[in-house]
Amino acid sequence: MLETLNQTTFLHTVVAIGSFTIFTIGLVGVLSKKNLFKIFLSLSIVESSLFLFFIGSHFEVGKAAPIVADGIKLFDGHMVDPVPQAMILTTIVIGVAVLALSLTFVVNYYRLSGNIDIDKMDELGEVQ
Amino acid sequence: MFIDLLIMLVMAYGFGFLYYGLYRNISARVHGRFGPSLAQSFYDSIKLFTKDTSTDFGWMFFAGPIIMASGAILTVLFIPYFNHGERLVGLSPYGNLIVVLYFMVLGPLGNALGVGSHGNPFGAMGITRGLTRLLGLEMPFYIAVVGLMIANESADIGTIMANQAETYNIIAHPLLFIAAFISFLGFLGKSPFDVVGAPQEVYSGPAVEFGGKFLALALSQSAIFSFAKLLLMVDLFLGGADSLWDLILKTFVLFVASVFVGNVYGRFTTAQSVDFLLKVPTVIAIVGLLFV
Amino acid sequence: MFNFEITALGNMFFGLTVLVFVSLFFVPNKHRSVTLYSLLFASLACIFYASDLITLFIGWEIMGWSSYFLIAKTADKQTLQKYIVFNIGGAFTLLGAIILIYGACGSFVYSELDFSAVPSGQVTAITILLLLTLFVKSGIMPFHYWVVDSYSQSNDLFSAVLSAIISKTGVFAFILIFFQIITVQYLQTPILEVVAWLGVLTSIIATFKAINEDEAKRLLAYSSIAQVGYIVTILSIMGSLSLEAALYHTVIHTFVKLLLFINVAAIIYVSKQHRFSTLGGLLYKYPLNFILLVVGIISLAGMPPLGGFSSKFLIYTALLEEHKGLLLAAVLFSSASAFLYCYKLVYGIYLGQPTNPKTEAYPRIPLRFYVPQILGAVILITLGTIPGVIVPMFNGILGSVGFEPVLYRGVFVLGSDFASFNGGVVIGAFGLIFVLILLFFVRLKNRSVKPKDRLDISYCGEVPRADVNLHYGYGMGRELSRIGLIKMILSRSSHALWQRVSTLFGDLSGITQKLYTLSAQNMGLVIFAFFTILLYMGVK
Amino acid sequence: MSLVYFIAIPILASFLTPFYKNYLRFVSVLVNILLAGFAAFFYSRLPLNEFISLDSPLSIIFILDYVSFFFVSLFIGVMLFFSLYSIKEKNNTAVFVVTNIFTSGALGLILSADIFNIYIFFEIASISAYILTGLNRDKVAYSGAIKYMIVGAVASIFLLLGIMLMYLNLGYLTLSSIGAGFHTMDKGIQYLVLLSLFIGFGIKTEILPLNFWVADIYQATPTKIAALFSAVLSKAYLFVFFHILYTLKVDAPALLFLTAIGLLSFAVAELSALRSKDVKRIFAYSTLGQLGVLFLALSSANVVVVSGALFLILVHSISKLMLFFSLDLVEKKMHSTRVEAFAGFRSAFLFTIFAIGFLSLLGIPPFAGFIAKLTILKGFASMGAYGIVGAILAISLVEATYFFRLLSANQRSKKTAEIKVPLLQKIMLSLLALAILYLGLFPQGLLDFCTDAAQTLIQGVIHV
Repeated sequence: MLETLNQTTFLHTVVAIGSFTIFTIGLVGVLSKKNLFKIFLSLSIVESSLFLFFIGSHFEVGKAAPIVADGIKLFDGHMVDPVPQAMILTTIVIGVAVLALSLTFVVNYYRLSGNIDIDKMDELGEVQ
Repeated sequence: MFIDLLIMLVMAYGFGFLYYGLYRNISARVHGRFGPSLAQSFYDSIKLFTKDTSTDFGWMFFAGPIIMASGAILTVLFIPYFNHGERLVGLSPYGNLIVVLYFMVLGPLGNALGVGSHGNPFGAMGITRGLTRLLGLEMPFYIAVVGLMIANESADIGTIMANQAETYNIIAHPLLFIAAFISFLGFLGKSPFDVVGAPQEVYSGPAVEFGGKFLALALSQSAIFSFAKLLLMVDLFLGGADSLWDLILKTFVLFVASVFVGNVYGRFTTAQSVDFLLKVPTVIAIVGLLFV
Repeated sequence: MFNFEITALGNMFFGLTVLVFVSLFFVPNKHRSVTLYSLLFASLACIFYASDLITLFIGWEIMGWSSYFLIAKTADKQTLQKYIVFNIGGAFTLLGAIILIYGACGSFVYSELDFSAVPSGQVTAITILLLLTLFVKSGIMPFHYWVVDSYSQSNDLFSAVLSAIISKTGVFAFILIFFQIITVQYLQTPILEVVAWLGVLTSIIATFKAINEDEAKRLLAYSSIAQVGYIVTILSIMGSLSLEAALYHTVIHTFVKLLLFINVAAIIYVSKQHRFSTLGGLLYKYPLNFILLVVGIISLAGMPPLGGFSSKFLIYTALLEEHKGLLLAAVLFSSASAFLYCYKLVYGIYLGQPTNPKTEAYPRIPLRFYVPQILGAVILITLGTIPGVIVPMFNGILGSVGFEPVLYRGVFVLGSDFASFNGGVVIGAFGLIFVLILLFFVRLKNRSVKPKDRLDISYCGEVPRADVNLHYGYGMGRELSRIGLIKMILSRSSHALWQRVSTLFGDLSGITQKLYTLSAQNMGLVIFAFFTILLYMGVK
Repeated sequence: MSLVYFIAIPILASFLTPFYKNYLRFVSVLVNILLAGFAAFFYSRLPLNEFISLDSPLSIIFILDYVSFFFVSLFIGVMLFFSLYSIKEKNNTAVFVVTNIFTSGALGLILSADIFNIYIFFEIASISAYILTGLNRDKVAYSGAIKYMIVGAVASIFLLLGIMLMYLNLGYLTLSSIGAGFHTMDKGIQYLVLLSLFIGFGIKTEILPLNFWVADIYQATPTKIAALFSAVLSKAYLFVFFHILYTLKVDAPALLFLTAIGLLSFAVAELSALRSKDVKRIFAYSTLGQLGVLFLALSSANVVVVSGALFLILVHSISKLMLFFSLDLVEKKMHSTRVEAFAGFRSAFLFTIFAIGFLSLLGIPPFAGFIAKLTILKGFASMGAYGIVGAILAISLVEATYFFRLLSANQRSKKTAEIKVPLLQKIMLSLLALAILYLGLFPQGLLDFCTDAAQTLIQGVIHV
């Protein structure tokens, strides 16, 4: 039983299913919520699901984290692939930046219009 | 040459008024009364030329009848009188059927200019009616003529005439003749297409302001012009004339036919006559054209 | 990119252009824009002397938009919209045809185009596209929708250019393309047949519309459509004589329309009136203008003894030679009806009684208006007297496009084996008879009396009241609408058709616009839905 | 000399703003002149690959071949023009801060030859675009920015998905290696990757049906910035998308699908503009339409068509700069971009500029747009794709309708305000107009370069 749980393929499956679930939750949030905050948070959740999937897919049982510490000069077969980790780190940073910016906009928009409902944003569109 | 032209002109003038006199007589007989003597129309014409006064509305009014008369005379001069003839062919070697057809409308246009220049709206109204009717008249006549030209591969009147040595076109192309004859009635100003000049319709029509010498010129040109039209019909459909007697006989037959038809029918309004002309004779002519 | 070649055909059209532009240079006009006129002139040169299709197209487009800006100074928005949609559309079909030709022959240069290996379907497609272009430019129905409004609303100077020159570019392109490039053996006869009938139907319909018009410039515009209709019909016969006839009529029509438009422009300039119902009775005020107009309309109606007859005569002869009886009958019908609008033009402006009390106060017509008119009149009279004089030029063009010249029997005679006439004799005989009758008449003249005033007319035995309208200009041609066939023509209009097309596009636009105002959330929905659909399609 | 300078210099100039806060506008001009100098320096050394840090497949690669050089110099040109044009705007430091980052993002997108860097620059360019949209700091601007951010986030999610799938299956990030190994992947995965890339880039390249947000964003954005979006941003994404596609050597049906989408996009955009009553939105629709044409031309895999498309990219950028900048002047005077406002201004100069811009966009000679359109159509004709030729011409007619409607509206309406164009602006706009005329009359040199560039693009990135 534990053997099965400890297999890489099984873990990958779990990660895939889990991240897909999170993805769906986020997606439903994006498409159904009316509150701008919630929409951006949902987008963040969708993104996170992708991060999870990517990192999870590269995890292999029995390999160490790819951290260059004392005495280790080189990435080799004992470590998991370092590239995804680096990529996700960068992506997370970008994601945070985007989220911060978007929330700033939302706050400013709310201050000016008193509105935070996406359906009531009618500033744009064809003039009649 | 010039003598020829002069003879043609005099003949046209003489026959034109003669036939006009006959027309008045025959119509009178049909109506059950006696007409004037044959010489009466000549007297009228000459008398009007010597009339004391006539109103003059300016130089265009003056020029109008002259253009009209020039058109009529030009038409006569471009139609050959005799078949194969050296004599009395006039200027026809220098022109052709298309030129003649266009000369026939030159007169009415000159008239229109003259009539328009006097300020009488009835005149202009009559002219508009005349031009509208002309539009209807021309259609069947032109199609018939086009048929003849195509059949003879030539637009030369002499050639068309010469080609009828065997069969007259009236027999070879009867439909074309019928169509042409109906519009010919109108060209002569006979019923049922005589609304333009009829005093009851518009107060005297195009000639409303004409009097004295203007009217005289208008009358003379109309006599010359009707003879020219008779001549053209004879040339095109009856094989032309071989001799003077032949010429008189053929024109007379055609003339009598037109008078009798004209006397039987009532009068169309302008719109009706154009409508009729565009429907019945035009269709006949087109059918005839398809047979060519 | 620009390649030019001097050709006989180009010379003729460019010559006409130069004459028209130079004579129009004298006419006073407040909407004169040197830049735009120069551009237009350059573009016309570009069209007439091009030696490849791209140069032709460039000229064509520059002509289109420079005319647009010239019209834009006076025309209203709807007219401009019509103008641009039709002309740009026409130019795009031209471009489409050029691209098709390039795809088929691999070149743009006239002399390198060879259609012998091209499938006939493709040639037909090219032909139809090109015809659409020409139809738009020449105003063949139902693509004439833009013509009348543009002609009548552009300034008086430019109307003359539009009618005299720009409508002829369609004729030029027709000759160039169908006589020289795609030669007749590759063309489909049924298409030519349709073109011929379209041309003549156009002229018939336009003629009746012209008769029904109350505005002088609109009447001339319709007349222009009708005249170009003849040219297109005669060109579609594709014979030597028909080409000569078309060229002849092109020359005549150019000068007739130059004369008439400037004549009307002069009247509009002095009177500020442009409707027949508010004009009239100007004959004795502007006699020279009147005589010039008469010269113009006699030529327009194609009556002997002026130049108009020469070209009409050739048209008829060409049709007769090809035994196109029905076509000729239709041409004759339209030609005969043209008398009515010709008369309306002269009556409405010059004859009858003045409708406007201010007529007496109208200023003199500036002499500069007479330059183009006299040019036109001189040419028309010359071509009536010595109709053969320009035939050598046409023969040169025929030779250059590979046709046998058929005309030329001296300067006085015009015609082929089928029929010919002597212009000198015709005009001489007419003149002589006219003078003789005149002399005879003048002897009688001393017995004429002048009317007392303008109301001294024969009016059912009474004297008309001063306020009665004695000018018949408003009602002229009304009888026609009582005639069944003509009523049908007059009551129909392509306006509804084009209006429907325009509404359709407007509605479509309204629908698609809704898409572009989706909220961000719905946008997200669209994206995910699109993704899912494509995914589903891919999996399948 | 390193290609990194193209990216580093503008971004550094922004980060160092505190040192020269009041003179940033001059610094921006200098930066762009410097970049232009670099471009000139590299011109004789084309094509060029540069590896940074590690070996392939883990290295960061910048690549400057003919086609990326074309885009780099175009973007530098546009940004230089922009900075010179706005050199008198003292109080607008924020614009310069963000536009420098924007430059660096766009140049990075063009130069990067590995997909993760592409993702990063994709985000940098997007973020600067979000900020630029919100720059007006009013309700409308924020509303637009929020909309933009939601849609943009969706786009980056899809792009990330595509990149991750590729890395998961191949273990490479560099474009050349991916191109070599792409077809060894499972068919289903290939499709999924392409689909995610298409959605991710499709949103950014403003392609039907992923472009319904665009008109609103242009409306919210300051008019001059909208010009940058139209001239730079969308073009950068477009280039990268096709760079990747041609490198991956996708099969013909996929390209055909893109062609169809492009055509549809063109049609729907032009149709929508027909009834629009806001000039800025009309320009936005027109941009969408032109992007549709570009999309359909670039997906043809034919050298002539693609070279025409590259020519069109240049012409379109110039025309849209002209139009948006002139519209900005109109907007300042009339306080609105509605058609009525557009109809009411009086200025012969601006009218001429608008007319030239419209005519060029419509592809009417003698302006440069004609050459571009002609080349594209010629290419399609030589491919035998006459249907596309017909469709492009027919839809262009719709385009002509609304452009000329604007012109006649201005010609025939009552004028309410006279616009005096400042000298600097006058010179700059005339320069653009002259450029359009020049390229229309003497296109050969540029066309030759475009042909080289088109060949490079179709070849894709090959490991040298």
